[in-house]
Amino acid sequence: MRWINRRPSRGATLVLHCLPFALLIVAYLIGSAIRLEANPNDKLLPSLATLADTVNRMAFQPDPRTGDYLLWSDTAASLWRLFAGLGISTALALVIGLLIGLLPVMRATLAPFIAFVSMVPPLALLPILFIVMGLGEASKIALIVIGVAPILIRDLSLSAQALPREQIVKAETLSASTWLIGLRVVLPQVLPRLLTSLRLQLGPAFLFLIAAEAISADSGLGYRIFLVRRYLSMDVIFPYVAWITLLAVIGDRLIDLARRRVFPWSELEGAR
Amino acid sequence: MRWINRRPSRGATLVLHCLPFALLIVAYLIGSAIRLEANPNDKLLPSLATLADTVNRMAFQPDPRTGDYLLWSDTAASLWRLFAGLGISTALALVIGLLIGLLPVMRATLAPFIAFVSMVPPLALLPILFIVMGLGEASKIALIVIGVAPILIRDLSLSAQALPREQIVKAETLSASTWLIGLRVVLPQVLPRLLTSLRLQLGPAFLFLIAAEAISADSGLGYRIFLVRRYLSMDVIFPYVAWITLLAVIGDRLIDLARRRVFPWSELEGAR
Amino acid sequence: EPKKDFKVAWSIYVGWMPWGYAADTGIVKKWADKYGITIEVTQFNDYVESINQYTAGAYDAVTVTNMDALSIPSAGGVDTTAVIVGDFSAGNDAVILKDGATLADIKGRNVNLVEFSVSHYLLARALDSVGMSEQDVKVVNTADPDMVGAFQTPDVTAMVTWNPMVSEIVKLPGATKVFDSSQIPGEIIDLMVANTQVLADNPDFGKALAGIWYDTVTVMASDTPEGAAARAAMGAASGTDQAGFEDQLAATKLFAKPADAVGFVTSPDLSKTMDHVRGFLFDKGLLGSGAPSADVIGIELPGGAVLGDTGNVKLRFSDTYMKLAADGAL
Amino acid sequence: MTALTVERVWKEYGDQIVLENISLEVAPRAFVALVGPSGCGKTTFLRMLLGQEQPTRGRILLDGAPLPPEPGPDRGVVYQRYSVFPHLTVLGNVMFGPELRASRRLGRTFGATRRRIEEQARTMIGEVGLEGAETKYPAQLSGGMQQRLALAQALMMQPRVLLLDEPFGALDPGIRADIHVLMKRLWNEVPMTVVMVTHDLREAFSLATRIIAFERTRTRTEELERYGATITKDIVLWPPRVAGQRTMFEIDTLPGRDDPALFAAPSGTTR
Amino acid sequence: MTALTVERVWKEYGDQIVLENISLEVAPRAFVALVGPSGCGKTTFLRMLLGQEQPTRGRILLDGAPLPPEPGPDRGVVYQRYSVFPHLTVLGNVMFGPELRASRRLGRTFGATRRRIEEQARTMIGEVGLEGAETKYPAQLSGGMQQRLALAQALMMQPRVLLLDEPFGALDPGIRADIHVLMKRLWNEVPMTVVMVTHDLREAFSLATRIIAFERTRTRTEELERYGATITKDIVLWPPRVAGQRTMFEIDTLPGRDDPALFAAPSGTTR
Ligand SMILES: Nc1ncnc2c1ncn2[C@@H]1O[C@H](COP(=O)(O)OP(=O)(O)OP(=O)(O)O)[C@@H](O)[C@H]1O
Ligand SMILES: Nc1ncnc2c1ncn2[C@@H]1O[C@H](COP(=O)(O)OP(=O)(O)OP(=O)(O)O)[C@@H](O)[C@H]1O
Ligand SMILES: [Mg+2]
Ligand SMILES: [Mg+2]
Repeated sequence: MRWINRRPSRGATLVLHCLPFALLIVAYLIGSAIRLEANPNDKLLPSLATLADTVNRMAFQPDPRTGDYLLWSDTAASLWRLFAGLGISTALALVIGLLIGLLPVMRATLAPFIAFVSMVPPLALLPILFIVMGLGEASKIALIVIGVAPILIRDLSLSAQALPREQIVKAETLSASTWLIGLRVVLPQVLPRLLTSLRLQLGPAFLFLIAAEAISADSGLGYRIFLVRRYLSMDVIFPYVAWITLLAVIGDRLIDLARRRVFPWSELEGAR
Repeated sequence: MRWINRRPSRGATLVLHCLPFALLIVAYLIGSAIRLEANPNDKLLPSLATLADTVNRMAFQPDPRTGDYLLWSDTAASLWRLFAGLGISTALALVIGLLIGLLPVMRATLAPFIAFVSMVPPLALLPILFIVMGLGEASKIALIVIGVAPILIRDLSLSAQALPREQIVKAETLSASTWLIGLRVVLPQVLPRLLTSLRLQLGPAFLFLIAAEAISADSGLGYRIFLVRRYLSMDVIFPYVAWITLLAVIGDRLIDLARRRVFPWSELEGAR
Repeated sequence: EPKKDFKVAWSIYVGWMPWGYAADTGIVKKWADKYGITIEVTQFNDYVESINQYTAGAYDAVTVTNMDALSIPSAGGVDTTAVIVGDFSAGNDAVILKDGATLADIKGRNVNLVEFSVSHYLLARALDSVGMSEQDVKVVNTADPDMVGAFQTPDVTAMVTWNPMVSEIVKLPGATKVFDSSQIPGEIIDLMVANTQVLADNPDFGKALAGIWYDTVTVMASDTPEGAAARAAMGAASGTDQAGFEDQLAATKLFAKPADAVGFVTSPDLSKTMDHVRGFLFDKGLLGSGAPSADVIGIELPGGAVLGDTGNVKLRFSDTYMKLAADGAL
Repeated sequence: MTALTVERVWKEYGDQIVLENISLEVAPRAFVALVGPSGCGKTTFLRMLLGQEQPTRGRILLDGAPLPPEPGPDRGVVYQRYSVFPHLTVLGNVMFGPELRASRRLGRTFGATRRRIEEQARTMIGEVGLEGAETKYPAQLSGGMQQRLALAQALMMQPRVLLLDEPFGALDPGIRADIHVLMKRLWNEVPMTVVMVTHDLREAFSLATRIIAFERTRTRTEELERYGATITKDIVLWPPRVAGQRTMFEIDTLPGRDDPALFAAPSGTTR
Repeated sequence: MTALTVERVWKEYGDQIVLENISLEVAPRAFVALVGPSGCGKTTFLRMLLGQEQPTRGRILLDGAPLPPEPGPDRGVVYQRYSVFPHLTVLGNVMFGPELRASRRLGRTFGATRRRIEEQARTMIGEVGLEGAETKYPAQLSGGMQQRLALAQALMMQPRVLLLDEPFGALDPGIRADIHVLMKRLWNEVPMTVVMVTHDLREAFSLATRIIAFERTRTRTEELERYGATITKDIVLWPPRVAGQRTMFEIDTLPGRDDPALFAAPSGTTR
């Protein structure tokens, strides 16, 4: 039988799913054991015991200096920024993306500019951003917005434009004004697509968040990672990276779940 | 007439295209004038004259230390890394993405792992990367690969899976083996899509390049930006950022042109 | 075990620019050839990354401050020897206030600095000098390349950083330098350190490093056209020009003569300085999360005296190679 | 009085002349079938009637007044596909037009207005035979049901002119026969003029009161761009069908409706 | 000898029984039309003949040997859509099968082999009436031309069995008539057995030698899952058509081919 037609059984699929993760863990353990043998104080690949110890300290012991549980206070700070950044980006994308997608005049005005802006490397403009927005939360949120919003706007305006012209004409024959077409025909149909774009932007959003927190912060996941990087505390960095990845995966799943719940018809559409 | 039906004329479109760019420039000039009046030594928003001066120095005067024309040597160094990184990512995406898209066994093994890896924030793993890959070009290229390849792989495997099952069956009735299906049916049809994904990853690739060059390099666009950032030399940073943006836009156009030239049928497909 | 190929990392800072210049102008090659070895010199833009790479074993030697040498490689179990004491900061690190004339005005403010760096140490010493402690301010971690931009934002009112940022910031309207490292002379020391084991197995490597260094600083410190050219080149490499570079140099006590450096490390002040430093690091939990006291890591001083645990000596100040240079025995 | 007047209309896209000097008078409550080979400009003509495109020369009058330059609620349309909104249920689709008309701010109605519209919509859904599917989304309906839905949606606005662009082209023959019966009934009951584009001559003959054929008269390659299509046939069906009246001669519900003699049209006009 | 034998085949998807106890013998060079309401399992049956799906119970034999468990070059297929490769030109599509067969490493041939295949392909392209379109891509062809291309592509492999799944469902009536003539000619000339799924009874009657209807006999909602479709009709056409022979009674090129009496099948099978 051709390989293309060979489907692993249920059990085999599960085993195959886990295989690369298992290999990764084994490789880590071996690497760690080798390095720790050479230097018992080695910090690059800490042992499982050290990792467990650190996780316990960060997540379940109050920090002696501030009394906070560091992992949770960092997570709270970062997630707040992330939500704010993504929320603002989404709102911007909805307004600007719909305007571009809907109105030829706005399209002529904004589309080339947005295409240009989406190519600007945001990290290089950080100094300006800090001076304009200050060093507080605003500039961190702004970095996420600058990094994420142009992509979302472009995606949204493209998917608004991709709606069959016939639907718009049809709505006009049903007495819709431009406003009503935007509100009742285009908006509801691009929302599911917006959620999908948002999922794809979760990774970049975390990236910008970490970059912003590395510049100036007093809490946050990125702050902690860059702070402890000063003394190569990989026993903190590894759990934090794993935690960020887990958060991103959970966010991804939640957004997809929300899309399927709130827009059941978008699933049907895909199933056809 | 509804706004949705109003189309600006040719000339008006051109004017509208330029409008936001013009506004941006004017805003800059005003801001610059105000700041320079308050403090003639202000470095944040240098005057046009200073900018022109710097561009001239960076691009057309040999650096006294090395005899290089800095802008060009930086560009050459960065583009080389970018090409290498994107090239390796593309090659990986082709091999792994096709395997995942084509073979159920590989899909079971790699798809969840790639989904997980694509959520890991690459910047947080920089120290490991530098230690494993050394500080030469390898680690900078590797950062681009780590940031870009998972997305490309996922995109490619999804578009391979999106090919109608009927085509695969049809190829089997035409005596194709798994290998020939991959080579002659799936590969040529996902290549145009790969080029499109690649375009979308140009921005992120530049981002990772800059981040890598910020850590250790002795030339490159990102290196220069981070070097002069300590002095807030915006007269260098602004032209460099504009130049990077321009390079990204040109790259974007070139890839799209290549797609249309090499895969003329992919255009027809879209036009239907 | 003895080996022939060595890797040295340095990062962009006024006191370490000679390393880049030496690599560019062939001084490194000259000395390496002399001892029949090869030395690869790598420039880092990111100081912390260079130390991390050294700590992880990717490099044999690295440029680092006395404090970071103790908190990063030594606390990470890498036995480290200071081969060359290049300079100490005499004004390169500073506390700068906006709208404040004296250090006492810092009370209650947010202070932007790189946490756990020498800036943090400088702040602790500064506060100490006016009877305050870190409880009286709030520290906000801020990346060093962005200090100049950050200072211009309204919510930043106090900052601790180093050159070249300090010289840029003091030019800004409203900025006042209220404390700098010249007030704690000799406490912030810029070193070239190497892995003790590597050094023990390959003394030639240490000799080559010393040879390179003093060859280069001799040119650089000389008041000749070659000296000026060297300073201009170093200025350009660090992103400024000759004048800017000489400004920074003025705030640096460079040991251009090996004998001065030997004198500095063998003076009893070093022990006092390191005691301050380890106290600070222990306070911040940077000597290891389970460290019972500041004594966990032993610091060996020239002559063999040890500060702290003699069974766990991980940082050694050595005058061996500088002495050889002073004696012209390289 | 004439419902639709087309006066010497030309349509060009850039250099290409698509329609050439079309003049036409359509009586109120007529059912015009528009046939012609692919690419001859049938859809373009319909688009001009809809107001989606403007004639290059000439003008179109509706009940004597010039046609507004954009689509509006007086002219309904049903396309071959994309005719209903995928994000609205069947009920939502049918209520959509009246709701938009009633609420210019939100496009949604509440309370009594909503109940009234919903009642009308349910009646209309019954008319087209979709009762029971009110809460389904279009993707859950078969092609035939979707086109019924599109008809119901368009009819809710009580358009003066209903424009159909190959509305049943994508349907299976069995379903198509059902929907023809429905279409005929609706045309009899609702006061409107219908213009329908079709590729299927049989359909044209079984539904329309008048059949108009567009065709290019010059088909040499070098002439294709320079000359557009014109009306080559204009057949008024005999015995005449009149909306609202059942004639004795009404043939299409009889078993013999597919008598081949009736649709032995000259070859070439069916594609 | 029997070309296709289906022995007590059941097909279930999870709990749902789709096909129930199908047994069938198809003679070599027969042209079987498979009709039945939507969702009754016609495509599923075809997929099993193709080897794309396996029967849950029972077995299928081809010339007495069990069917290989995956599609292969002895069975060709033409779908309603997706039947040709969009990235290959017409010539490329037709040459594709022989090229794959000739070159197992690259899937491309050169020199003499290539010339031989190209020549065969051009002949086949001529057969199906696509000469002149050799360098076009499928997206540049009309639906009818694409289906001709799909036929040509499948026939190049000289399959023993040709499976067609509503191959002409998406075509305009005029084009469909043309392609029926072509299909009939090819079936006469190429030694193969044809199984065609169709919704269109007229098509079934005008092409096939034998018509098989699938239907669910129990249609109460609670029974739908538990009982699958079976063969409810098996009509051998009279006068018999035999491949390669023209009978006196050959009716379908005569004008009377659409005589309604012939296809007044019981309602319900065309849905
Ligand atoms: N927006 C446009 N720009 C340029 N040419 C167009 C445009 N719309 C249609 N055409 C051209 O006008 C001609 C008529 O097209 P139209 O769609 O009206 O034909 P049709 O009779 O509806 O064909 P079909 O039966 O295939 O639907 C075609 O040659 C087409 O290429
Ligand atoms: N892969 C599958 N998994 C589960 N159920 C399936 C699958 N494929 C088909 N079915 C079910 O099997 C039944 C028969 O489907 P099939 O496509 O064979 O019908 P059909 O007769 O070809 O219908 P149509 O005329 O609409 O093409 C349907 O109820 C369908 O939902
Ligand atoms: Mg049309
Ligand atoms: Mg089917």
